[in-house]
Amino acid sequence: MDYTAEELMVVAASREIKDHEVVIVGTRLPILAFSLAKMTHAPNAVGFYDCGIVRDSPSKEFLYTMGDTPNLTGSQWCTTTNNLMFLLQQGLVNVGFIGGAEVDKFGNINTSYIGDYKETKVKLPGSGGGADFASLSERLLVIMNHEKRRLKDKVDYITSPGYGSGYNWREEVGLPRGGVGTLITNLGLMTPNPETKELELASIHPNVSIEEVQENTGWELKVSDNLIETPIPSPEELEAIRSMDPEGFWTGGRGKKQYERK
Amino acid sequence: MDYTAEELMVVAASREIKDHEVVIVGTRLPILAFSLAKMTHAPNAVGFYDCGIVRDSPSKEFLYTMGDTPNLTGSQWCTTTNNLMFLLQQGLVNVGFIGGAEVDKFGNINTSYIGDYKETKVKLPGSGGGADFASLSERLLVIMNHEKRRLKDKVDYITSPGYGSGYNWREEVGLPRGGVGTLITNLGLMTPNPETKELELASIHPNVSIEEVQENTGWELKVSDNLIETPIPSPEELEAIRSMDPEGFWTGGRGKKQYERK
Amino acid sequence: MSTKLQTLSEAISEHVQDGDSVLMGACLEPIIPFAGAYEILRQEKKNLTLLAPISDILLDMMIGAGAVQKVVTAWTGNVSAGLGYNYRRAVEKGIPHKIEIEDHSNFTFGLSLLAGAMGVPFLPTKSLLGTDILKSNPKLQVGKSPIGEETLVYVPALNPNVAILGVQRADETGGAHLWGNIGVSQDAALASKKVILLADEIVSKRTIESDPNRVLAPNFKVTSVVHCPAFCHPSPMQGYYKRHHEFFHDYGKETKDETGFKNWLNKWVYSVGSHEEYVALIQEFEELKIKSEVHAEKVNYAHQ
Amino acid sequence: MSTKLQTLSEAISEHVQDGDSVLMGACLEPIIPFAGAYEILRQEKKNLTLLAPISDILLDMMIGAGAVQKVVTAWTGNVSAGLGYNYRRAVEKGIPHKIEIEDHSNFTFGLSLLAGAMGVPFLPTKSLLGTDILKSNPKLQVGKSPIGEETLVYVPALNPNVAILGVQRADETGGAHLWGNIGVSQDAALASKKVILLADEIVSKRTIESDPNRVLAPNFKVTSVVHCPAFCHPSPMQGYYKRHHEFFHDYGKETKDETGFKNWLNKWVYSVGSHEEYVALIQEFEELKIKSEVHAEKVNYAHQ
Repeated sequence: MDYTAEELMVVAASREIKDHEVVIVGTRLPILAFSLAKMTHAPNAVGFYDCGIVRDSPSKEFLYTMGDTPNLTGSQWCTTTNNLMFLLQQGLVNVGFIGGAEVDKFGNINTSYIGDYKETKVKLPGSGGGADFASLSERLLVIMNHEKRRLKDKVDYITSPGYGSGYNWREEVGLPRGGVGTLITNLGLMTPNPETKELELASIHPNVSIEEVQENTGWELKVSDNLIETPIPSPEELEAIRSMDPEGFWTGGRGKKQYERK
Repeated sequence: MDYTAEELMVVAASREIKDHEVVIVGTRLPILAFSLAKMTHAPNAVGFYDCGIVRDSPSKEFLYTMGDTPNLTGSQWCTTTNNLMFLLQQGLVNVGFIGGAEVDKFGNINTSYIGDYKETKVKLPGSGGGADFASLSERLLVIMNHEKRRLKDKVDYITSPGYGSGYNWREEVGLPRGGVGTLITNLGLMTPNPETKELELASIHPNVSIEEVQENTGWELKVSDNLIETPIPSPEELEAIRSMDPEGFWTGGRGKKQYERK
Repeated sequence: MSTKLQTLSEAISEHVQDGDSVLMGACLEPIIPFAGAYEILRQEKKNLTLLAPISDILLDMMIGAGAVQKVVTAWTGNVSAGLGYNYRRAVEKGIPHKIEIEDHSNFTFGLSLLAGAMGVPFLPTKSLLGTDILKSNPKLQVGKSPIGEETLVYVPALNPNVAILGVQRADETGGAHLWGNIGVSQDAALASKKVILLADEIVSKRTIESDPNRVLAPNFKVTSVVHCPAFCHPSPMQGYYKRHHEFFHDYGKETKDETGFKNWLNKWVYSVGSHEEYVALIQEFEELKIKSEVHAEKVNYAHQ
Repeated sequence: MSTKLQTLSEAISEHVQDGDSVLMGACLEPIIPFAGAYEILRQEKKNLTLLAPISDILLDMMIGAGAVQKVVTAWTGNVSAGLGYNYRRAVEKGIPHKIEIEDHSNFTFGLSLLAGAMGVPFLPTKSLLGTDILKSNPKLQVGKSPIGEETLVYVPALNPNVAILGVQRADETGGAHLWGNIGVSQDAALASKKVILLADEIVSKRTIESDPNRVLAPNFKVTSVVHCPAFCHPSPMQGYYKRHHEFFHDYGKETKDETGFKNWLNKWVYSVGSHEEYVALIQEFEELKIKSEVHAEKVNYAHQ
């Protein structure tokens, strides 16, 4: 079965979620990838949406935002934003799952300011819940397009903390746990070096070369000793994605892109 | 119309509540006096009960505890204990209203330990919400029997803060507002001296002498320059009390005392 | 999702250990999980730390039975009848043995659970400044605000080993509806390491999910679900049972001395094999049941 | 109890003043009180500080219209379509004028309201440690725990001058039911000095009191109640309206440049006399209405 790069990215991301895990899910591709995991290998995963929703079944309809009405119907708990953040802060959320505008080699994410924040070149929307997911979940999944201007040696502004300047930075600044588990892109998967915490290429998508990854990465790429090729999506996974995003709004899968995407 | 000392006490207490005030109400006589105010001169007063209830109509049935089922039916809001305490802490509650086991001349209340708390002679139940009402409401009403062993020069333990050692003590310890407005007993009403904050006899019940009050007070009684006689209950007030406590459980009004009271 | 349904006996036996901190009575006066307390006593659990803002006679009877090492409470007694005689005997005379007391007000108790639920070491408050509660409970520390000049009390977080919470209805996965007096129930459910739900009715997951705003806590926070009708007796539960006032007043009269309490305990706990037997002993049980229906206004959760 | 019913125009005119801090969009993506924002723009209020965790395009349009001096938010843009072009123009180019930004995350925003609701100067959190949000918003201070060794962020309290909050139904005294996504609505209602409720339906006090656990806030916290069906358009509201996705996407396309935004503003705000006229302009309005009914399971509040 044919698949788009976005579809492979979503499938690869979904496979990072284990069954029974509690996942706090950002808008856009994370919603889709989490729902895919639920529909395939992680039926008992629990989804937190920080407008106040906890679901253990994926929404039956396509979601443009986590607050869309179908996301609430059949939810397990609908409560305050603070209550979900409290459980996150307690350490009860296994996975934070967000998109990013810019990420650097230590997994720090910028969704706030390009340029100095006092002299801003491009104003991005800000944290939303992303900085909280990155600060407080056991591990963070980040999903974004692999472009040199997005994967930078050092981000201009840390909105959502990765490993800061590497090594034990998180512990030193007082963060209780966490850090990027996997950065999922349209070219491959990157995971932190256990010691330095620099992101390394750990899985490369089919028909992508290491050179191509390096060309699209804003720092000197390190490749894991155990580099693998990303397994392709199964027909079941593709069908599940397309049932949720029938017009290819997020994944360019089947239909045309109806609206301009960021 | 005949009335009991308890009935006069409840009537006098109810008159301390102004219309439109928000009152956080303790168990026993405070419930009754608050409901009486609602039924007579303060129809728009709002009652907080710290199990989580806000009412603007009195319960239609006699209450043994604030958590009795009739107290919830027809309530305006039923929420968490913390939410009500938050509004109290903000300074949005005009009146705290409690009973007491012991009170001293500066209005400090002990409902915890008689004797040293490390070598306790009598263990009383503790604060409940009383210490919070006394700390955080704009003014505190206290209702209790006038006995020498209860009105002490100095309480053994401050559970619910009055004016500490007098003068600006509340400000000095960091309390944001408040203090005893009126102590209502079966002999009269006591209010704090504006400067020293010592409780003084401000109103004396009919057929009670100042000597009798002094005999039953554990410190050298001061009498206000503006001492008045407590107006007697009106027939409407007595009817209202008796409609709420038809067996005289709290007020000894009409029926017999069914159960032993503290 | 696998079932969490257990019998009362299984739930207490498996999830409450000697020495645990156990929260019971999160709604203050109503919906107190007495059935859980009786079962703990029947199973002779020891050295418990009991936590509750106010739990009416539940704390008193467990102290008298010798199961308690420490209480963390705002109020211990008999709400409509007065003092708790077992509490007094334990504190004043060491009968059956001395207990420790960690004094709180209702608010600082609620804040300590909220801090536990939030995952922070403390929460600040302006309550209790100047009181002796700060002396008898030195865990409540006073200090200047780190961002200003105010004096504050720092209330440390509580994360009980187990909370035994009552609800009107639950499903077998741990979803539950609680209504009426909430008290500190939700804070307790979120803060506690294990949660045992006593539910008057077991309903379908679909029923619970029909009203997700009324749900107490996410399923994964719930360890065990026990179908236990009238678990709250003698305390009331909105829509289900009125308060059994006489039971409380009789308890007060019958437990004034130690022998009286032992007789009471034998009659209502030790000589009773199960919660079902206990309910059968309550002569007034039918009168206590709430029989009328006053329904909440309809709420439409439709999405299309 | 006297009525608090006002028209939208009266409520905004009387309770929102130039220079006020105004919270709108407490449920994050759904139930955003757009009708209130449009009316504020029609009344040409100025120098507002807008507060919201995420308020979708509401913040962007008010910034573009020049009504905003400062935003206190976690996210400003167009949730399903991307960036907010007015926000970018204001920050990057000072068009129509520079604005101040007080950066938050959703959690620190929620905590600041909770601190305001609690009446304490701050709340502690472990979130945002190491981030540059702590640099661009120096009100978020870092320090050691006063009772231990942990490093914490101290989030100062927010008490907005006005919160404009949407609900499905309210009574004229200020009692209201909100369901579905709650977000930070209750924290906002308790923290704000004035609360304007926009209600899709006005119902009797008895209806609201039939389900007191679902009530948003005590009546005395509510300043004004406005009957304003479809106040949330184009955002969704459970049981009432679906999200009008195309409206958000069209907004994104039409506001890329300043002229486009001015046209948009004229079409949807300035040339529209009232909220009723606005609703009449929405061609898809009938399709957006939620027509099916999926009711919450019955709840019995009876006391006897």
